[in-house]
Amino acid sequence: MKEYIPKIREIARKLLEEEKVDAVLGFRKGTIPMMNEPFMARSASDVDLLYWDSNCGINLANYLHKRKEKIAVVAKGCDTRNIVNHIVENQVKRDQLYIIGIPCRGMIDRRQILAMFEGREIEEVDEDAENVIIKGDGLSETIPRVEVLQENCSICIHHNPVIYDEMVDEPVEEPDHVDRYDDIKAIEEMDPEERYQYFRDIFSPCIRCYACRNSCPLCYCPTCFVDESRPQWVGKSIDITDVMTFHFLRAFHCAGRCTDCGSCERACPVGIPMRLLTKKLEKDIRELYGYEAGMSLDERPPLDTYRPDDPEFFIK
Amino acid sequence: MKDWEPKIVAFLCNWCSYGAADLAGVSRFQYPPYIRVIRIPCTGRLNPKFVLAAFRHGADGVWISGCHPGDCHYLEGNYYARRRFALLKSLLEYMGIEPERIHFSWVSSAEAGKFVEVVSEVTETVKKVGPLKYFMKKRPEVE
Amino acid sequence: MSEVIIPKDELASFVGRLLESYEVFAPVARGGMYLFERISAADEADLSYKNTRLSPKGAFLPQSERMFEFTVAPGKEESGILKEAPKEFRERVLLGLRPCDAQAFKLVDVNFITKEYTDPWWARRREKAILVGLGCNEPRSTCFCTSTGGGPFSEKGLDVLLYDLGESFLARAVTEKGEQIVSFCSGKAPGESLKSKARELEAAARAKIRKSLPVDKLKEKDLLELFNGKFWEKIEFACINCGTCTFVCPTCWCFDIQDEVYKNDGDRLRNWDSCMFPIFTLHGSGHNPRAQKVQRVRQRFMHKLKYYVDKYGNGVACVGCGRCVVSCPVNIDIRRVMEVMTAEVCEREE
Amino acid sequence: MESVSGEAGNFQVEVVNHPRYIDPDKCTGCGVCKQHCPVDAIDEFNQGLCRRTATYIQYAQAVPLSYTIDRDACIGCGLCEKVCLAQAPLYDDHENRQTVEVGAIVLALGNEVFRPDELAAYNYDTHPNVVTSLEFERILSASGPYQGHLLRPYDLQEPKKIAWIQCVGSRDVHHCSNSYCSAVCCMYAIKEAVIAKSHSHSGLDTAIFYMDMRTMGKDFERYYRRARDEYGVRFVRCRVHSIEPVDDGNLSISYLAEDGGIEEETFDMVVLSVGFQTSKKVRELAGKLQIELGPHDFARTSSLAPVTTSRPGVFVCGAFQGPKDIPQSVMEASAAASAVGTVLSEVRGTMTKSREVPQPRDISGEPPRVGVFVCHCGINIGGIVDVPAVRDYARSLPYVEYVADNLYTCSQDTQLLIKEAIEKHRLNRVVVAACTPRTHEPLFQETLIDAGLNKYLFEMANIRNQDSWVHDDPEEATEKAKDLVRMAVAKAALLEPLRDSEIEVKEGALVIGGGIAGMSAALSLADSGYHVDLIEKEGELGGNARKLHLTWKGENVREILEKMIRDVENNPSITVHLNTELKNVDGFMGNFTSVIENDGKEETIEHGVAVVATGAGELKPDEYMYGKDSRVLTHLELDQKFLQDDPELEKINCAVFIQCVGSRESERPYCSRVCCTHSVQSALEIKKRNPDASVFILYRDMRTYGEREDLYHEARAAGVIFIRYDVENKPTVSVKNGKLQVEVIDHVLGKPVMLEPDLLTLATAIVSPGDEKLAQFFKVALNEDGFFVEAHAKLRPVDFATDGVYLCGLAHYPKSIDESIAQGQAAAARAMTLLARKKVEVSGMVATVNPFLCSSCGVCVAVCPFNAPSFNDRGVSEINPALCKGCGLCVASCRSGAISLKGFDEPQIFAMIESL
Amino acid sequence: MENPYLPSPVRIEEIITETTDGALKTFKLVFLKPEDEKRFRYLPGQFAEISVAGKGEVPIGIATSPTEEGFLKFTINKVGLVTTHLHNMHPGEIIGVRGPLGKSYPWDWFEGKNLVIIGGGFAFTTLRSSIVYVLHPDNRDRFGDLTVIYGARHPGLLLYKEELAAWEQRSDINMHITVDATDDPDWKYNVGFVPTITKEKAPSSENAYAIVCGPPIMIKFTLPILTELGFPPERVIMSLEMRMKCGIGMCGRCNIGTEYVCKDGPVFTLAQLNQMPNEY
Repeated sequence: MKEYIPKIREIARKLLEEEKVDAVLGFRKGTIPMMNEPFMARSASDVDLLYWDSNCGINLANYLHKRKEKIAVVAKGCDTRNIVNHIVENQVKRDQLYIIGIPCRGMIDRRQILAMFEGREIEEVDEDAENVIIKGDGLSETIPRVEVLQENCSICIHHNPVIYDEMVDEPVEEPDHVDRYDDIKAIEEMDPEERYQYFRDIFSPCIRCYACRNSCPLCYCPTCFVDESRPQWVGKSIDITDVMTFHFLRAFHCAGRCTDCGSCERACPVGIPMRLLTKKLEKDIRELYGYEAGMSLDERPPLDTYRPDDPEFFIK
Repeated sequence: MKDWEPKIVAFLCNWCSYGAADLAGVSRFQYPPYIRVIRIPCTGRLNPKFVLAAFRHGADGVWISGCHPGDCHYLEGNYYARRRFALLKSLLEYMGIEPERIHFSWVSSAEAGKFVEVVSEVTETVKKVGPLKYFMKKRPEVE
Repeated sequence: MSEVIIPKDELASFVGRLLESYEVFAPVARGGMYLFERISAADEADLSYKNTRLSPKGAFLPQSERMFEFTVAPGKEESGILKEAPKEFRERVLLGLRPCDAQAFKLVDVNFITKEYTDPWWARRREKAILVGLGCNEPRSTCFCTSTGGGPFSEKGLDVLLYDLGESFLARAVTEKGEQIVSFCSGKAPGESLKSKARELEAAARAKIRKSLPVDKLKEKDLLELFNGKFWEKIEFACINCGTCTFVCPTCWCFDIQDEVYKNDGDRLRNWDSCMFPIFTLHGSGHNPRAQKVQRVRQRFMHKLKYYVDKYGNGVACVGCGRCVVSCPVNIDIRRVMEVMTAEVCEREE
Repeated sequence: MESVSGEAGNFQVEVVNHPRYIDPDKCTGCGVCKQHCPVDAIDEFNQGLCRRTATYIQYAQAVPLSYTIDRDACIGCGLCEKVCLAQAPLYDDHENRQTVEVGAIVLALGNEVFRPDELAAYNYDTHPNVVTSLEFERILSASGPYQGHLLRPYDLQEPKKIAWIQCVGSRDVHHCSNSYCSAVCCMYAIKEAVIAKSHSHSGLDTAIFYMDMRTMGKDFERYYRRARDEYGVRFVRCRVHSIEPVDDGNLSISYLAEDGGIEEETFDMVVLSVGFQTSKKVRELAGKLQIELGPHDFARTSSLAPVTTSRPGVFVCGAFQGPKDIPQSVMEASAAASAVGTVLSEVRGTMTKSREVPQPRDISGEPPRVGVFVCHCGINIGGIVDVPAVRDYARSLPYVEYVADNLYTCSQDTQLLIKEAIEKHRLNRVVVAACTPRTHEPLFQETLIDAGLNKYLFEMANIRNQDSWVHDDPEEATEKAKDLVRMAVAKAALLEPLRDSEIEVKEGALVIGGGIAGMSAALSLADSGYHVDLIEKEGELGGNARKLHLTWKGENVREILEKMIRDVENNPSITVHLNTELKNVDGFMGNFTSVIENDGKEETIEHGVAVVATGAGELKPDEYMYGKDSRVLTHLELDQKFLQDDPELEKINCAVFIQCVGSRESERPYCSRVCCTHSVQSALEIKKRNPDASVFILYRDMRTYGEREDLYHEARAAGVIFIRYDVENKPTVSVKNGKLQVEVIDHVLGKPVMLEPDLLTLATAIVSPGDEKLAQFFKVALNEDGFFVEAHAKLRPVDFATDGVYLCGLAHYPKSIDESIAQGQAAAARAMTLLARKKVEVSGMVATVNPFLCSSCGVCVAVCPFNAPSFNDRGVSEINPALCKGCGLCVASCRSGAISLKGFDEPQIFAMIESL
Repeated sequence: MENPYLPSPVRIEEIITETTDGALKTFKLVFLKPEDEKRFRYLPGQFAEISVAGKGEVPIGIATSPTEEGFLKFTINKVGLVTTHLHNMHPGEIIGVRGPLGKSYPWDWFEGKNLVIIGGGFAFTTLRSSIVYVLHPDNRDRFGDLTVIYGARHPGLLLYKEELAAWEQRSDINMHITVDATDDPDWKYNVGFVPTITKEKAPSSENAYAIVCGPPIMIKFTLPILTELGFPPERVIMSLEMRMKCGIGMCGRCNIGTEYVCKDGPVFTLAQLNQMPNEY
């Protein structure tokens, strides 16, 4: 997706020079392979630092809440859905934003590539439309990008921005038939004991660093429930009940709002697949209420509303 | 030593299900004595945290009951609650809480009979599934 | 000090013998990453690793630790009185530790063992620990230990240093404690060719670390001038205020103290904490001296790279392991920060 | 009521209190007397379907919950007196006569249901499985004879097939003299069928046998459709001939189908949908009161004054005024209150008393000092629960400073003890372990107030209704009681004193809409002494009524209207703003500031309440050649001709009316309620002008509900021809050779009929403009059809969920003039309940936002049904305590933990959970 | 190895509600073990961690003077979880005390010097300790003049009212009590903000040290007045408040620049503070 860079810079330069915006939010090239750094270009001289490739998995909506200035934001499909969510939830105003839409072909799963080449030092990762090229000490491998996409990107059905002011390119084709919930269904098939053990194993490496929470654009509360002191009802240790309680409620708070952007998993330093929880809720909400997060500026998230004939099969 | 007896927390809305519990009393209906009622104004008041906290403090089962849809004293509270509950129950079960431990019902203040039926059913299912195994807070396994 | 050769096929029996006398901590493969954990079987230790995702600091400062226990049962005489949580402090071997991490323990010692107070848990575990390092034949591209006073084969803080010679390890005792461990090896002393191979490895490894940072300059910088530098706003922008950098860092030691009660009994626990979290400095009154993200980001870097330097005259509180560089979800790179901080002219805040 | 003398403003009413034989002040409602009573009597409340004792309460939710003795059944054994520890029985209780002095009287005498005993063909008398609808209500009721299980009386088996027979004792001059329609039976029959289906375990088959399906109430038509299409209730249009027993308690219904054939079907049970009638007793009472009754013995009223009887100062509401459903009764009740308010406005507030209460003690800084009072409730609790053990256990709990057990904690002397204990032990929290807070919390809170404690420092543990009464194992019940007390104490320790806040209510009212309903509301308010700003967007008052000819009672609408307009214009308390629109509304209940605009000029009005009476309009259809042929008119257009006394009308030889034009169709699935009556009346008017004219009404169901049925009767007698059509097979209109042709399939003949009218009148729907802007202003809702949504369809038909805003007229739903006037008066009455208070006390148990924790996500604003939260100018949420009802929905929805609900706050509920 | 995290058990001997709003209470604590009491040697300006099992710890300045033996007093504001719980406790209950912690006021510097003590609100606790310490017959001669300026928002919020009145009567201390405002007609002391009263009373900086403790707003306006009066920053002593946990310089949260407020402070001179990042 590097081919978008000139267009991004062109738009950004124009917007900044014409003072249509105060800043352009995007990425700059990272200091290590497969990492880029969220970056705010504030003047035309910053514009050439703006960068784009398949390593821009951090959701930039996370940098928008409660901002006062007028900002242009480089946004892929999921980012724009979170921007929609932000607008609906009063975190930012639509007229404050100039959305530079990215037709996204998916982000590279850095963790997967690192694991594939464990023990060998990767020094550079390049990409073209079809492939990812990994280079390093005596290393040069070409892998089709579809094989190393982040899991959320490989099942993504909204690659293109849902709102934008300007697109950097033509929309990409979006798959119309993807089963997003294979893994969820497999877990649903387990019995309760298996499920508990499964999640216990998944969450036990958690170090409570809250990178999942903090990388999530939905988590903008001034004080998170885990930090509440009266009552302080979730312990702060690595006790498994506390850890699972944290992840349970974090996911619940994202219910109907999560766009499956994958920031949480990307940010997690210990590789916890916490999307298994948010995606479960996404599946339930789709099935029960036919709702998809971040698609419309006119709709509140599903827990903020109801229909008189909502399903109640579980209620006696 | 007495046999294990389940501990079940019942969050009842003040206007309907709590009233049904009172009416069951007035009617002298008998039911198993293992529920501990926490009165809340409306099922809409039920924060999912309460359910997690109940398990955390060792409840073997949780039962939440309110007014029938359309009969909410606060007009719409139970409609919102219903969505919250659907997801809450689903996610709890997904993470390993047995479905037998978490129950929801609509019981109006006139339905003393239904109240007793539901208490009995809840008690039976919780009894069957046995003491809570996970999600209760114990001393952490740390150095 | 003595040196012996441990053929790789004898490593397991060596570890097995250690396990008979010590608690052994070693790198362990866990779901796509390595962690430094206590092992119970020799084959769990995997010395083919590059480095662990988290630092081994948990061996001395567990993420969660029970400090005291108590009862709050009404009417009991001991109710409300804290008692030391019973603990066993066995001798422990940290096997295959990277030299940078060993150096980190020394840097942290100055915090926990001071002339006024000694942290009993840190101190006891440190006292009972034998650190068996493993030199880095292939430093990672994110390593910069040579800039922070260490090196891929630095012996700082180690009791034993291992060289991976391919077919075998060369173990060199660095301290008296180290001799104990070396004595567990049945192997013979290395010949000159292996010794020179070890020297070659060391030189090659040093050469691979391309990044050289002017860390020494930090000493001379004016503290308040750095503090007031305008560059912090650029550095902090991407930061999401998670605690990843602090939790993976071998020299971050901050902790929180929390009481927990389970019916009538309770524990006072301490858990890792992070200066990245707003609540870290939040007063009961609601006032927060580091309420802004920029203040917290600055605090972390200033503490490591300036306050520590000035307070202890001991160099920076960073060993160049590169963990935060690898793990930061938004690519805030301490190397870049060091460069900015040591640049000739600091832009000052207006 | 024995007799009435005097006159409006000064009545003397002699009333007789019948003896109860149990002192309601002493009775705790525990029911021990009932358990010991050996007498077996018929339970009239349950329609005789089951038995009760002689000491009894009518039903368990009765208020007050105090027992009485049926002395006709009582054998005088004295057991109840012996077992009652509260010493409540009073065998020598006697009738008590007194004269009360009142300024006005409201008659809400109600109706009796028709007794089908005499309908021999229905075998009600002789067969237990033929029941009345009221009996069936009891069968379905959870507190009924079968605890809500669907059973038939004959063998107490669950029926698989039930039939409802409509119009039993209504629309019937053959078997009885009730020619009118009872107006409610169609709807309740559908409801009963749907509920019966949901109570059934095995796919109940239900069928309703009817003549016309009359679901003309708000949302009724939708319910009818759902019953038919979703629940599968069968509707059989026919005339029932007889109900004959067959074997096994089953019944065979033979009926005359619409096509004229006789058919038969067998059911397990038959419900007779019985109608209303004025009872003999009520007729006698009306005689004593000297008020006039109408032809069907309902109180006579006029359209202009729908709740005013013939005797000044005496008002009427409910089914005694005419058959009607709950919402209409509730509206009239409020209307009657409003009418009374007009009569008594001069003396308002002259008889109020206020109570002296001590200044509450400041407990800030005090650690919790909890007093626990455990009640024996005679033997009700003490008989099962070991009360002393619970009391001693309570003593061991944190913060408990004082414990006691009482025979009756609710008795007067115990209140003194509690007060003393509070003072002596400086208690600052009180826990009573006894019955239920739902009945007794207010009593104990009063005691706290008397003792100088804030009333919110109180908590109850329900160890009677939810423990001793429902568990028979003393040990387990005692354990549970201890747990409940522990939980209550844990919560109590965290209770904080709360202040009930007071809101000043601004004096005036804003009425939006100058039609019949709006003027009615304005006049009622003004006559009660409140200033009203009445705004009307058009250049004159009157609204739709300006275009109407007659009321269904035959009164001249123009006369009514002129009188109302005159009264409005002459009333010094009403300021009329014509050609005026509402531009903005700020504020809330009691404190609105509205901006109105007239001809470009803006004016600000401060008002305490608002009445929405914005009306609705007539659909201009695009079918049946409307607008294409001048002979095709709407009702209002025809009325215009009547009003002008158009001579053309006399020349009409053939007139056709088509009903349900634009109503009851998928686009507008509601019934417009007034059109059937309107058509019948217009048909009669045409007949009056030219008796030889042939007049046809093409209808789907004739909905001349209530006494309007008389007009239908009259029309048939006058030779108006009624032809039914199906919505699938609507009439067609065309012009051939300059002649208007209407073709319709006649259901009786099964053949098309061709009519060639000179006049085709379309009974078009009443449509609401769906004023979104107004809805936004007052934060009230519109339904799918564009009508405003009231707070509760049955119980609060003129209130909005938003306090301080009221609803009347067509903006609510289509209705006739008398109904609009009643609703206007009702809206005024509801508004006056607020205005009369000058200050509103708002409960301290409300939600509050901590602005530092608020993330501005807006979930609270989105979910609150009462619009209490809103964003302040700093962009964070703020909750208006005046609007907050304390439900806690926002609190549980707030992810940020920024909202707390006083009295049910997070720490308090957690404390209960933690102390499990 | 002595465990510096382990609190010594103490019994609550007495709880005195200090202010009319009930938010400040003084806890008089007595050690359960004599050896703990013996070990607890402190000087005015130091603080201790008050520990409540199950709730946690809070750092509180020691309000008693070492010259008062047999007990410790702490005046505690009800703000958080631990302090709220403390406020709900009763005499006789057992809690813990860990300390003394931090540096005291520099009493060796003060020898032979005049002292100007300026306090506002509930930060007066360690100042009370200092006053009692200086006024003790054993110590009085070691120091020169003692001037105290102490203010609160209104009379009901003044701490240690009886002692204040007693000090007013003494000749070896210049007391200036003030309130921001009052409607009490019997109020016989000053009315005005602490900085204003400081300016008005103008204590001499000659051979003097100033100790300033109070809310940030008071400090902000008092410091320039002290400068005007001629106090150099080296002789203005302040005590910082920071969130603390360990109290012994290990847990990291009270770090400012090179200092840990708990261990290297909380007492600093203004000169020192001027060299530290302004993060408190």
